[in-house]
Amino acid sequence: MDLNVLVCTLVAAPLLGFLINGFRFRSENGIIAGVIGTASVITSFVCSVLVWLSLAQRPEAARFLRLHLFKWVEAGDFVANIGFIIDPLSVIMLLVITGVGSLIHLFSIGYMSHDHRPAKYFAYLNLFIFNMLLLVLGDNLLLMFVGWEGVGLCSYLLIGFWFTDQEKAAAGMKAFITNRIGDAGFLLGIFMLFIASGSVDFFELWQWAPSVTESAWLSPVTLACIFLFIGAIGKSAQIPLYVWLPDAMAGPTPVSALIHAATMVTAGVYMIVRLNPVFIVAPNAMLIVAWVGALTAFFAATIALTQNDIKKVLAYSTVSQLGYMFLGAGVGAFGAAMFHLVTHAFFKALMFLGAGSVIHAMAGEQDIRKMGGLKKKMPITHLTFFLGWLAIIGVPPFAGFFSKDEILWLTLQSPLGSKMLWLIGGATAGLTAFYMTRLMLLTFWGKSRVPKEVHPHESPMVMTFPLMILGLLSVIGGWIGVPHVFAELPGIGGLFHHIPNILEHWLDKSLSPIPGIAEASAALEFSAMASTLLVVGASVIAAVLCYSPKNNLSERISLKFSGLHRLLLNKYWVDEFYFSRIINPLIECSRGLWLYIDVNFIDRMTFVAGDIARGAGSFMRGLQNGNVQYYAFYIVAGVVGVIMMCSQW
Amino acid sequence: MFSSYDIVFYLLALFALFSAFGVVTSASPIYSAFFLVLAMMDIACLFVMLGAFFIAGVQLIVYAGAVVVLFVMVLMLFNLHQETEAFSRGTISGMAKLGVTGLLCGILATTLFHFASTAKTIAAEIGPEESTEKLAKLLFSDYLFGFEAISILILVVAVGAVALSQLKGGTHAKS
Amino acid sequence: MLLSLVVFLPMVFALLLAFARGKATIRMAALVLSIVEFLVSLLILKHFDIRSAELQLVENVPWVSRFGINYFLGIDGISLWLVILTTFLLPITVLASWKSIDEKVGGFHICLFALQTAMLGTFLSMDSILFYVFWELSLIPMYFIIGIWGGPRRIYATVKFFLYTMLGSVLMLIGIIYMIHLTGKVNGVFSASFLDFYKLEIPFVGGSLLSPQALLFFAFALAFAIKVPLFPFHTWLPDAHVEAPTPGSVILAGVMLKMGTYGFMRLAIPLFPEASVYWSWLFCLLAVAGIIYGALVAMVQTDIKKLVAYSSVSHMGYVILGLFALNSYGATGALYQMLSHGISTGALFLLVGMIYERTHSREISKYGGLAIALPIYSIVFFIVTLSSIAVPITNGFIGEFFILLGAFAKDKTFAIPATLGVVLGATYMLWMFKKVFFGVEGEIVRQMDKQPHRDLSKRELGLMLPLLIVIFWMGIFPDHFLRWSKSSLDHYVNNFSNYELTITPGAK
Amino acid sequence: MPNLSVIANVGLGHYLVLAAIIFCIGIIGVLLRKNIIVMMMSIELMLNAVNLTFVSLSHFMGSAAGQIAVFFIMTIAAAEAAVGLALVVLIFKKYGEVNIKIFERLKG
Amino acid sequence: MFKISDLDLAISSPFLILFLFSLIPITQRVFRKSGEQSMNLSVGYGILGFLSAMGAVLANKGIYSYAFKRAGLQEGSLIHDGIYNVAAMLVLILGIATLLFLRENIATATERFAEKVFLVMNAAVGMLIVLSANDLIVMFIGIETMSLAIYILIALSREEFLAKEAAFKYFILGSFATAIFLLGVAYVFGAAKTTMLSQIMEVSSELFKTNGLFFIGVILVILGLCFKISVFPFHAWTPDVYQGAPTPITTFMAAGVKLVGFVALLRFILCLTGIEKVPQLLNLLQWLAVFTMLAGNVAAIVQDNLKRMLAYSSVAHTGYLLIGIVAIAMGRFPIDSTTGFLFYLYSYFFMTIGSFAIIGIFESHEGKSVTIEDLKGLATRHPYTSLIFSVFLLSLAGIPPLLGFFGKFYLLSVAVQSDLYWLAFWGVISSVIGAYYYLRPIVYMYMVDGNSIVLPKQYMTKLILWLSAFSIALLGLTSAPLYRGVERSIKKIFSEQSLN
Repeated sequence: MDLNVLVCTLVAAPLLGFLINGFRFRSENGIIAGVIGTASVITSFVCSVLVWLSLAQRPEAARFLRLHLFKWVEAGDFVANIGFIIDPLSVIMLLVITGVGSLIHLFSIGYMSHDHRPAKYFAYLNLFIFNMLLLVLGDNLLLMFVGWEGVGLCSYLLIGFWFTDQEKAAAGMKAFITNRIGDAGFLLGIFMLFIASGSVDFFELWQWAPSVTESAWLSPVTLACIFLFIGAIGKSAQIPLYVWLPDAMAGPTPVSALIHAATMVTAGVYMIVRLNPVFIVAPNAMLIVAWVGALTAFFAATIALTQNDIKKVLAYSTVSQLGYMFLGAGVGAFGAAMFHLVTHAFFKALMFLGAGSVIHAMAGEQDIRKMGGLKKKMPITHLTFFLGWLAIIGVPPFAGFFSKDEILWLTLQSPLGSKMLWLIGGATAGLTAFYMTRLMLLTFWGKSRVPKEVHPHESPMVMTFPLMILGLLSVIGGWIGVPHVFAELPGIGGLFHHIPNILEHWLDKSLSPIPGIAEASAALEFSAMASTLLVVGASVIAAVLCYSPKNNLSERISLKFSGLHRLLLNKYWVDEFYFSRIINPLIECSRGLWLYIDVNFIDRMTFVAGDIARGAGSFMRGLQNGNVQYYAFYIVAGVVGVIMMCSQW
Repeated sequence: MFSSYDIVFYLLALFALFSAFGVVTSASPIYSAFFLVLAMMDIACLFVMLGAFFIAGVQLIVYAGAVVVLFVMVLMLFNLHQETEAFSRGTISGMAKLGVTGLLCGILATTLFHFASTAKTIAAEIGPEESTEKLAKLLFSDYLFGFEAISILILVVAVGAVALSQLKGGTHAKS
Repeated sequence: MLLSLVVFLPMVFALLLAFARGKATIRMAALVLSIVEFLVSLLILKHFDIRSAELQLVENVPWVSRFGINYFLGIDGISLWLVILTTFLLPITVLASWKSIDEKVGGFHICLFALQTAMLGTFLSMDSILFYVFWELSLIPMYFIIGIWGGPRRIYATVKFFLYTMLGSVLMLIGIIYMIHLTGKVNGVFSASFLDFYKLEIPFVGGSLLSPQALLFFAFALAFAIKVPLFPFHTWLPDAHVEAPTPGSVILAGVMLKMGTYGFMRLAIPLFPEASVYWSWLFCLLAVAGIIYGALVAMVQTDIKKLVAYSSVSHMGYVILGLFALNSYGATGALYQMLSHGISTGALFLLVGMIYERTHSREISKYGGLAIALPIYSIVFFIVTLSSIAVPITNGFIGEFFILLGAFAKDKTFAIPATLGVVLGATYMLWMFKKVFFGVEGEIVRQMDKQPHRDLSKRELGLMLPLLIVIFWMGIFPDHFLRWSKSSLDHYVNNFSNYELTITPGAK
Repeated sequence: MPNLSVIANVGLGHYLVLAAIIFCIGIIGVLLRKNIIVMMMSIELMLNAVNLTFVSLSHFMGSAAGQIAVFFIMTIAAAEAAVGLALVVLIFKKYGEVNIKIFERLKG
Repeated sequence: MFKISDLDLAISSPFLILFLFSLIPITQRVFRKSGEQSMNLSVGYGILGFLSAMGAVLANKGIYSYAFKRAGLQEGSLIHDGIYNVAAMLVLILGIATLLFLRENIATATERFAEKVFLVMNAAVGMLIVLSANDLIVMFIGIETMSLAIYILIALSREEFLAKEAAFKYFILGSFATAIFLLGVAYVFGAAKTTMLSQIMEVSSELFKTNGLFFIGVILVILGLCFKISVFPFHAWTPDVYQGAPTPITTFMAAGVKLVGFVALLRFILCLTGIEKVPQLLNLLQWLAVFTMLAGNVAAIVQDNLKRMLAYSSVAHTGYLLIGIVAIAMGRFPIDSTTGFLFYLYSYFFMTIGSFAIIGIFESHEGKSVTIEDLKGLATRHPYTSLIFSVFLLSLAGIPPLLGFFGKFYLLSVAVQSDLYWLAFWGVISSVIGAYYYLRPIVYMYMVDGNSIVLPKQYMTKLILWLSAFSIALLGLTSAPLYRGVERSIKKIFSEQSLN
């Protein structure tokens, strides 16, 4: 099939699904809605696969295609088209989005079976997929921004899906506003980049970027990259704008899986990778990206240590993992970042769906303190979740191991990275292992603390099937990026000679090489790998010790470090800080502005002007006292005044 | 020094001021009217001194003879006596009125003196007949239109005054 | 003749309506006539030469030849869409009045149609005095619309509206007269035509407020700034909007405010280029202040309509910012924002009016859960909200984007806070949306439940539908609109320091 | 010692000043007297002052036109007095007094 | 001696005709008891008189000359020129309108009607005399004829108290101001040795340089005229008299006296050659203009009585008109300035007739003082009357496209042309203040609910109102030929002047 038709179908299918479901939004038939929604995304997925295949058949240099639809907007020398870019990078994203998306749609059929507005739900989901595709496929920054805002919008709608609950509605709004802050940065980035380069088209930007030489602080490119990164911070929930993501868990769990774990939140990473030729010439911006990523990874992981809401733990974990991706992107390991993006999409979607399955089974309960021992009640969910656990903590050869390791290794090795960053990354890996193990322990293993009135049960097939697929992907997903160094492995090394680093190869032409990266010894790489593994192993053991039912070590620790514990439990009081120091003052200030400037100043001035005129009128009235002698007196006084005034004759 | 003309002028002037002052200050309107007659006669004398004999005569006839008599008649009609409140109240406003008027007087006086001292005056002595004849000629040639127009005015006043005096009034009068 | 037809057809219709009797007859007749007017105005598109930056469809007849005042109409890419917007909104306002205006229906429609003539005349006149006549004339029908069919404080609001606007425009009148005399001095022949005004070179001394150009510039700018309204001259707007009946608010927000920005674009900036450049910082500053201020103040409003009114202040601030960016992005964005603000804020006022007709309250706190009670209404409202907060693929985005780009290209210090205004814009709209539509059903909404047909009626859907279509059309295919204006805008921006307009040769 | 020659040699200036003073006295009468008839008398006084001015100027400038003016003014003054007195009679018939204080209804 | 040329006769024929016609009703009055038929008949004769006078004016319209020439001079007591032609026609039209108003107004359509007709016609004669006066003495006679007739007309109202008070106040202050005017005339005479305007013109610029008496005389004459046109602070009589007088007479006064007063002032200013080199006088006029505009407008804001409000508005308009006088006095663009000034004067004339006369139809009984409260809900019951009233008010406020706007435009144009930006600024600012109170009646008519008064059926008055509303609405749009007409009417004056 013609590639253009394929791409158009790919994009149009979810839109069509959205329209169909949207117009029958009153429908309460979850099956029909679900089938329409899922079918449209599966269509997309099939097309994506076809696109991928057709791209793969092309020679490497010819894998950068552009599908021009129409001129969108033009002003002066600014031109933006509606056009799609089909290249290895976008195809990876297409596959992830439509693939994971299909599974989550499928899962949703089961999950939303009891909801009374399923059509609306699937319409939103389809709309999201459509916008995500726009984001990924857009051949210029402006079109990317369309998708960028669009996914934010869908996220808003889906978080607030159960809008009768003010809190959930508020969470949606928080997500949208926080994203908007990022979007404002993104816009500024577009402006800056446009003014520096004269174009917003990716192809032209790539051509232009290498010609940039200056890289001083506040040089246009650096500024542009920083602004764009602010956009990414908002969308991908990095410090300081991560606060919306945990709240976003208010939405239905499949939404969390799709939007807030697998796809939308990774848009920031995608954007940076998409613009890698530009970022690479702005090392200062890269430095910021890396540090923000690393700090977020660590910071979020510490919060995740103490959370009791199953989805909150996963949410902070997502923030943390996103931090990894930015760390990778920041040190120039764009490929590794993409790699982690993909594997993370698999295992985090899996874990969210698993959590969804658990919540579904627990009749909406999300507190892990009220779970435990679910292993027996929900075997499939447990198994798949277990695979996800292995993947996220980075146990070889599960997916997370390869991607995380590549990021950490490149952090160490890249001239853009540093040991400090590596240390933070390593520590985060340990923390991740700890809180994930804790999650496993409290949820699935150990004694059951389930309240009596709740009867957990395994989810239906429509839900477990996606889990299984994702479980499989969590296992094998990492094998597309097996590092070359494995070939050096003593003993089994020969085995890896024939396993190429598929991903690296695929993205080869899309990514700029890290400038000045040195060849490193295999031994160093292995020792780095080993130390990470060591930390992970230690953390798992520590977690098991802490949360084993026999000793209440965890409680003792939390008592001993009660201050720290409270700090973590309350998420460093960041939300409270934002509310009390920024939002409330802003509202108070607005009220003040309105009262004091509008009502009491500008309007008052108007009134004062009126009063002056009126007062003058009253004065005139007073002069006009009815006494004709006074009138005559005014005449005389007027005559005298006038003559005096003219008295310099 | 002082010629007889000067002395006569001063006497008349003083008398004129006195009479004018009397008009304004007499509590009784009748006295005011009396002073007014005096002032007018005095001014008629001044007219004579200025060689305007005909005007002086008219002054006596029209003003003293007709206008003031009209005033007196009206006053007698009303049968008014001494008024308790002859002057408007308000010390401050009264002072202001006096002050402003005085100021006007001063300004006028200085200007006039200044003018008179610089102006070239032709004090041509003309006899009574000549002056009247000249006046008559002017009136019926150069100022003919004005003269005719005055007649309209007088008719207007006549008709108007009659209408006013016969006015019965509106609804209030009927009730 | 076409332009005259477009301008005066509504006036003729108003006279016709004066003879109609019976509410239903008048309403139906008005609807038909307004659609006729819209269709006639579409004929302009047919005769418009898209590639030309010149003045087209010109009609030029001497009027007061002593001062070179002509009956001079003409259209170019700048005014084209404003004219279409004006005629487009007319049937919608007529339709919107069917329920909200129940007294003195005939008078209302006469005012509405007369207002139409005045506004179209303002956009199409190319002669300063003709412009001024239409400009001032537009006050009177609006004055009556607010004053007669408005809310409880209508008199205060309408008088405030009238006096504010008049205060601004009288100084402009002096400016216009000065310009006319200047043409007389320079050319030996008086002329009140904009085209001759553009050719004048008025002395400008940088920094001096007393140089003729600066004085004139401010005389014109004040008139337009009040109309826009630019912070801090905006306080008449919330009052006028809150008190005006729904159709009045729609016209006020949809078209009348654009008269101010159009004035900047057509007169203040190209006539006084040096002053505009020199003082652009001031206007950018006020515009940004207005953007932020309007948004912040909107955030604390308790009345939906007032909130929307303040949002207008904020949005119109963008337009001014775009205009005073003085580059093609800014100008394009400003023009586009004028159109899209006309559509989306008009639609918002319509929606607020619809809910007000059902509940007779505009207190945000009394609402809640409307999304359950009135789902279709909520969807429509949401789409319009999106348009208002400039989400891409709705009409609001393009304008705002180009304005900000233009501002950024000119001066980052103004662009950055203005961009933050985008965030605030989303905040107050979504906050309102959340309070009104989400959560549990408010007391007032529960009471409404008892009424039948509470969701949008066919009429209401019918009048919203064109707006929704345009919202997306303008968002997805902005080029359909902008390409008509491109030549004019390019010409305007590229030559603005010695801007001149020519008339299409061969045109009568 | 002031220059007596100014005081002596009575000329135009003296007449004019005298007229001006009488005029101002008339003004004061109008401004201060409450009796309507006296106010009218004061106006007559002012007109007389004007007449005096005219005649003296006419005399010293050698132009008879001034006297014509005086002639007209006198006529009109008489007419005015007639109208005024007719009004006063009317008022007296209504109010029984001719005091200016009754006329303060129209004001403000 | 008694030589009256044909020219003299022709030029004075309107006066004569009016005067003679005015005698008919009054003579008839002597022979017949007063009654309804007699009233209509009187009005009929009056209108006939006015029409004939109009015919006479039209017949003479080509004449540009002096009449009643002085011995050995080309100039005479009267001047017949374009200003006179137009203004006289307006006065005559006003006369007809006033007669019709008189006939229908409750306060005036009563006893002594024939006398009223007589007085109105002779007041018009007085006005015509002022309009054509070329001599300060003649001007004075005209003013007095006009004023005395009006004093009596006011007093002849059926209303007992306020009308008498108004008549008296007007009388006292009018006489007082006349005395001041005459003093000024005397001084001017003393300095210039003549009272004839065309002769003063020849010596004026010389006298300004040397003669203090002339200067004071000029000031006093100007101020004396300022009283008639109610310039601040000489305006105090205006509201009281306008309010107290029966409405038809108020209309007559507000339109006629103001027109005539301004033409007199214009003639006087035009004869003062060299005034442009006397900054004190120019400043004086400017300050008077500013104060008058502001005083009139701010005082009108606080009025509830409609007539009083319009009276103050009339004061304010005097201020605007003074802008034109200042420009004329500056003499930089004499033709343009005079045309602009006269255009505003004439257009204001129409607006005044309409706006005052319409108050007449709100009066349900003769003592009724129409307040703004009476207008509540008027638009519902009397939509057309409300519409007409709104037209008048908006035109007074200077809202386009009504005549008032174009008047204001030409006037501001005059100011800008002569670089009087300061005046133009205050003019427009005070017109915004003015807009506030002009809008108030509209607010009450249209926007405040209430039971309005039921209007009496005054067909003739309404006819005139309709005519004047239509002319205000349409003449604005066709102001160009009007402007040209006014310009043509005065062009000769200035070309003649340049010959001298």
